Amino acid sequence: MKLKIIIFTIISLLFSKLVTAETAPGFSSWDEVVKAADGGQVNVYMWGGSDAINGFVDDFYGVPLKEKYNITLNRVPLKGTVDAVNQVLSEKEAGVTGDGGSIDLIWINGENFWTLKQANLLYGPFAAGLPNSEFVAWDNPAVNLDFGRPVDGMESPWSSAQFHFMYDSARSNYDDMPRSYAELSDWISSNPGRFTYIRPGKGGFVGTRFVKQIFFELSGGQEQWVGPFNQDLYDKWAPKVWELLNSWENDLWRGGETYPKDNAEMHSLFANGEVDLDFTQSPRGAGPTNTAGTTPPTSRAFAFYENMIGDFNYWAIPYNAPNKAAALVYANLVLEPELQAAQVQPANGFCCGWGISTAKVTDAAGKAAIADAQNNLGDAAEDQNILAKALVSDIAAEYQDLIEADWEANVLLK
Amino acid sequence: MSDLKIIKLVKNFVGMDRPAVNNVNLKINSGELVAFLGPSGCGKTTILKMITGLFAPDNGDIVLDNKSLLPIPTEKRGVVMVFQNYLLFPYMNVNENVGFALKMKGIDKNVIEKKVREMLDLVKLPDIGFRRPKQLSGGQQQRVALARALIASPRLLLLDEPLSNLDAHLRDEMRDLIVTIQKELNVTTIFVTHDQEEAVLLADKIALIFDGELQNYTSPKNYYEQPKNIKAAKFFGGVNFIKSKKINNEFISDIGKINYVGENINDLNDEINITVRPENIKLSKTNDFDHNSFKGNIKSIIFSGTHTRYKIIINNLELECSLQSLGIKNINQGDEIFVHLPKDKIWGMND
Amino acid sequence: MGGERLKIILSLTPPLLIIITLFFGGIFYGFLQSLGYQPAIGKYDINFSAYYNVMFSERYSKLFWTGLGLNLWVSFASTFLAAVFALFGALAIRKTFFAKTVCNFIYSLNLPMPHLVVAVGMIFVFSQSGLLARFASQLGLINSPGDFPVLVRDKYGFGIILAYIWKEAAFFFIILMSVLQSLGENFEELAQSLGANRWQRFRYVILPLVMPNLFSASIIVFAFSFGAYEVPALLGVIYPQMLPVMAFEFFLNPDLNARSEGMALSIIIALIVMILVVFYFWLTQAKIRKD
Amino acid sequence: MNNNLKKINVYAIYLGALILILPLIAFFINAFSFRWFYPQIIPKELSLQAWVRLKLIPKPGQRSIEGFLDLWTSNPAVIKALMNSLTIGILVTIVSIIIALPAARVLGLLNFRFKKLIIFIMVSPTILPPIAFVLGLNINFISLGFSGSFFGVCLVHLVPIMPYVVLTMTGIFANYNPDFEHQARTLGANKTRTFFLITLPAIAPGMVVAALFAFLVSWSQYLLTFLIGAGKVMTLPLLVFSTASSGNPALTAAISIIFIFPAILILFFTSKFVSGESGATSGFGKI
Repeated sequence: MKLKIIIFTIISLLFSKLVTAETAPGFSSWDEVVKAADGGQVNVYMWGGSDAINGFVDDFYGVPLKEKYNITLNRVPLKGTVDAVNQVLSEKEAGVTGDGGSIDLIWINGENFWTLKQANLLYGPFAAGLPNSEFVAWDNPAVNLDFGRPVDGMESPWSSAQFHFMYDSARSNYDDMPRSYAELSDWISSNPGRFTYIRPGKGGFVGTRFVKQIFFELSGGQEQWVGPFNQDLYDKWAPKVWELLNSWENDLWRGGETYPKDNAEMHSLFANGEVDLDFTQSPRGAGPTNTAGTTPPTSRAFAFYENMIGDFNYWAIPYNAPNKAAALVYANLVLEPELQAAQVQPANGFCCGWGISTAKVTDAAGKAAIADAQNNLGDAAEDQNILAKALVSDIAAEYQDLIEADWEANVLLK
Repeated sequence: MSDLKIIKLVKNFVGMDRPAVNNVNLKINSGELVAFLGPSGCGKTTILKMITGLFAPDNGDIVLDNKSLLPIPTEKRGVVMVFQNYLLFPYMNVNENVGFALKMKGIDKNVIEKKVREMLDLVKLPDIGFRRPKQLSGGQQQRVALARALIASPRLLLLDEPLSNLDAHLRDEMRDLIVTIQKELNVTTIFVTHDQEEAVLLADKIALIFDGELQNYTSPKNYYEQPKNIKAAKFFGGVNFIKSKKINNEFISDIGKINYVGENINDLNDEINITVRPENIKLSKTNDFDHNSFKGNIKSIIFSGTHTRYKIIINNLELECSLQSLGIKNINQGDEIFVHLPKDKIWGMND
Repeated sequence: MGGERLKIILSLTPPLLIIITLFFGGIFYGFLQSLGYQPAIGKYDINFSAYYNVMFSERYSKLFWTGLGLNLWVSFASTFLAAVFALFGALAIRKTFFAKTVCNFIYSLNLPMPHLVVAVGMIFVFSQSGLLARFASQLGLINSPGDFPVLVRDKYGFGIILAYIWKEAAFFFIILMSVLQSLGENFEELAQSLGANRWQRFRYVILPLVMPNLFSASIIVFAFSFGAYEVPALLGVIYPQMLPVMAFEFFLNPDLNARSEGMALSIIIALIVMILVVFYFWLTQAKIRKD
Repeated sequence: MNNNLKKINVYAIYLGALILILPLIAFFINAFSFRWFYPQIIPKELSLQAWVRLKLIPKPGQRSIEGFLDLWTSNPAVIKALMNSLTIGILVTIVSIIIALPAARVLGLLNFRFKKLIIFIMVSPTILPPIAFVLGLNINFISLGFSGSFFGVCLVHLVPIMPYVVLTMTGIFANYNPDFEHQARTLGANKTRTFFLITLPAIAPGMVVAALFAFLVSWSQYLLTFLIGAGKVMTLPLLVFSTASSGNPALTAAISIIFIFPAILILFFTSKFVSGESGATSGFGKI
């Protein structure tokens, strides 16, 4: 353990020397950051809807933060990331500046990030100033664009995720699973009452994603959706999507009278046998929830052959964060190759994938940990080739808002 | 006609080591006003509640007009009870309170109204029909409660401590009212009291109850002159008890031989108590009595207005004597005195 | 006399200060914001457009009016049913019997229970895969969870009503028990001896006697269930949605303009509660006076 | 009463009691089981995993006294929230009692103009929904710097508590005879001694009930803590709410059990005050 600390300090020292030009605003060196962070508390505001992720953050980040940096982790669970955005907006409205705010870090991406970035409510650019930034594939558009919007160093990646499905091998066969929305339509009509999807809306971004993918399939592919928001394109396809969703209604769980609000509710319906399909965002498929005991141990994953949205998620620091130094230390810590490997290991319960490019890791310990994680996918995961082939990136944030409002008007309240 | 017979009535309560009511037999004639007298907790209210049907007896029977009451539910017995604290329904005005029983029978409103007015006249409370119970005095509440009980012409009226919550001056008034109404309506009535004076003043007959057992059931006058036992005598103010042995038709006691001519002489056991009321004892400085005259000493003198009480020790026995204060001759503490127990005023009891 | 007055003023000031500044101050500021007056983001105009938006705009009117309907239904139904259950429970339980103390304790158990926990408990017991559904399935009454009636997270608010009954029945129960105990059974015995049967004793004696207490307790319960957030947030569906949940969602919207709508909605909720309570008060007082 | 009817009555009561504690039973099964899914009635896998994940019980193999101590001193989120809830509850209760005492005395013993109006103002927070004032208060608290602070949360908790405490204690003073104090003063006790020897013992039972209720109101508070605490002041209800929406019933049940424990304890100790004829319930009735 001591050796690791020494190696770690040496590495970070080296980096602080190398990237001095790029340190975060307000600090002249990484050393200074670490020193300023010593003895403080870091207030981490993150969506708390998965106890697996909550536990992972407490165990894998809380402990080293305390032991190596003497920083106390205060994880604040949110119902939706928008709560944190709202808090920053309220503070702005009330004129709280400097380090008078309450939030140090927000787990964020997409529209929420865009809202804060546009309103100049973020601290940075800081991402490139983190020593571990060297592992991040900043040249990859999937990383440097967030929902099609430039990141500009105002947030630093944590992990990645890809939408796909779960089924229970005790109840259904892998071979019978639908592989496209067209097949899903048939599956729903031959299994009435056994399917539902998460309501697109607050806390239900997975549901929004599920609906977005319908746009891709009906319009013949995701490519035309990349780039800036296109109202005409949306208007052309939206009615057809609502038509499809409405055609399912009678065969949905509870006749489409209501929908689960978030993935947790969906897992519970699936685990208790109320529905037969579930959504997952984890490259490990059903592994994380199987470990946590929120889905039956016989749960497995499958993906459509096309249009499965994947994305990166990030950490951002508000302009008035009370302890920016500790926030930087935290954002750097999560990019440690060994911790990245840990977040991929099914046994640790975190449901997301790599935030770094594993190819960029050079030290032996990191490489070993990465290799071990990659060999240890578990039997609850979908074939990684199928996932990779189906992978598409997310699209401009405006679509999300529009889909949520229109779904409510055209499907829920229709 | 409503003759009430109480036959071998028994009631036990969980957690009590003796029966609350033990083998009580009683007959009340139609139109009589009977008092159940006894200290609190003696079981008199329990008997009342068994007559109303609020308690079911463990054994025995209650018969009204030769028909057992027991199978009949309370509300159909025609037995009405007036509770000690009147219990006027606070959310109803006087008219509604009095008319309650008729409303329960589903009687026409106009009829009820007329009956209520009659009843309020009877208890001498016209013109207060729209007041609320809170606005009435204690005496008025008692009368409303009485009117409410009488409106349905009950076969039997039960009054639980009807006078105990009233001020002294109201009591006399209320007592007269109860007697007048009872005689006027000729309703068989039982009332419960712990106050022997009240019982004596009101009742035709008194049932004396101790520890759930009926001690004595007779007219008030007899309780003073011919009590059945020491307990009964004590309850009516008896203080003088002389233990005596019957030997060859003579009664021998600590103070000497007693000449006894009471009518129960043949029913008496060998060991009895002889009692005499303080006001029946005569005193004299000289021995001028022809029988039952004993010599003692004055222990104490208490002047209490019209009467003066003397305590006299005769051969270790203490007797109390009450004389009219007027015309007393010079008797002082410690004086030697002759005590006379007139043979027609003494009474022997087996226990 | 002057000293007395000073004493009264000094004693009453601290709690009044808290209530007036924090409570009424909060409502007043919320009202200002609902009118669009938000100096922090440079808005000084005053208008009722937020109220109009919430109640009549195409986007929200359907949500608002269905939500209001749900609110009224849930509050009335849960208040009434909780009072009825508590009344029968209290009437049954006040007579002595075996394990009375234990039952008494269990019937009061939900009083100190936080609403949140009661709501979670309802999910555990009444959901389509909850404890009751499992019993039903073991007994062969249902084949799959879908056959079990939808009692939690349903559009009629049954789950919310159940949670409120669970919780508030205990509140009614404790109040009723204490009233019944202090009244004793004499009034009923008296009425019985005056010829009142079981139903008449309930209707003409017990009910009017406990009514004043039942009435004040039901105002609290009604007002609470009308404006509370936690239970409908956990047990409600996304449509129709109870008004407090809707107001809170508005408030959490990152668009600061939506805040005016949130404030407007919460002021509307407060106003409705006030009107209903006054109306209810007037109605029951009139009834009590008539009786 | 008819005996059969009586029996049916009693069985109905038992059945009611059983239904009432069903949720509680579900909590306990959930908290000590793993993968307790439909249609199992009795869980297949009993487990302490929920408690391990909440860091209240160490992982298997470390369950020694040191293991427990190490774990608990590492300040896990549940214990932190528990301590926060307790501290806020106790602090707020004490403050509210101290503030309410003189006011309740005046309201209970004296008659004066505007008394009804003042009582109406005091009870208004029990009638009007908290959402109506806390949304407006939020911005003010943020600009005053109270938001996200312990102090701010305590302050805002006083609002729903104040009416209960004032009313309960007013009820006590309405049945209180100040002549006892006058008697003590004529016998030579000074003001302080009179308060501690006469007033306090007389109002203590009612005050205890008021205090326990005040504590419970603070203990169960979700919305106010959430908005004013801004996530920085983590209390048990916030934890319960977020766990309840994170979809692990075992964790939710375990936290809920911790959350309701003091509540049940309080009921146990107050049931004799509450069910009897006491000022506390009449205080509620007066609202």
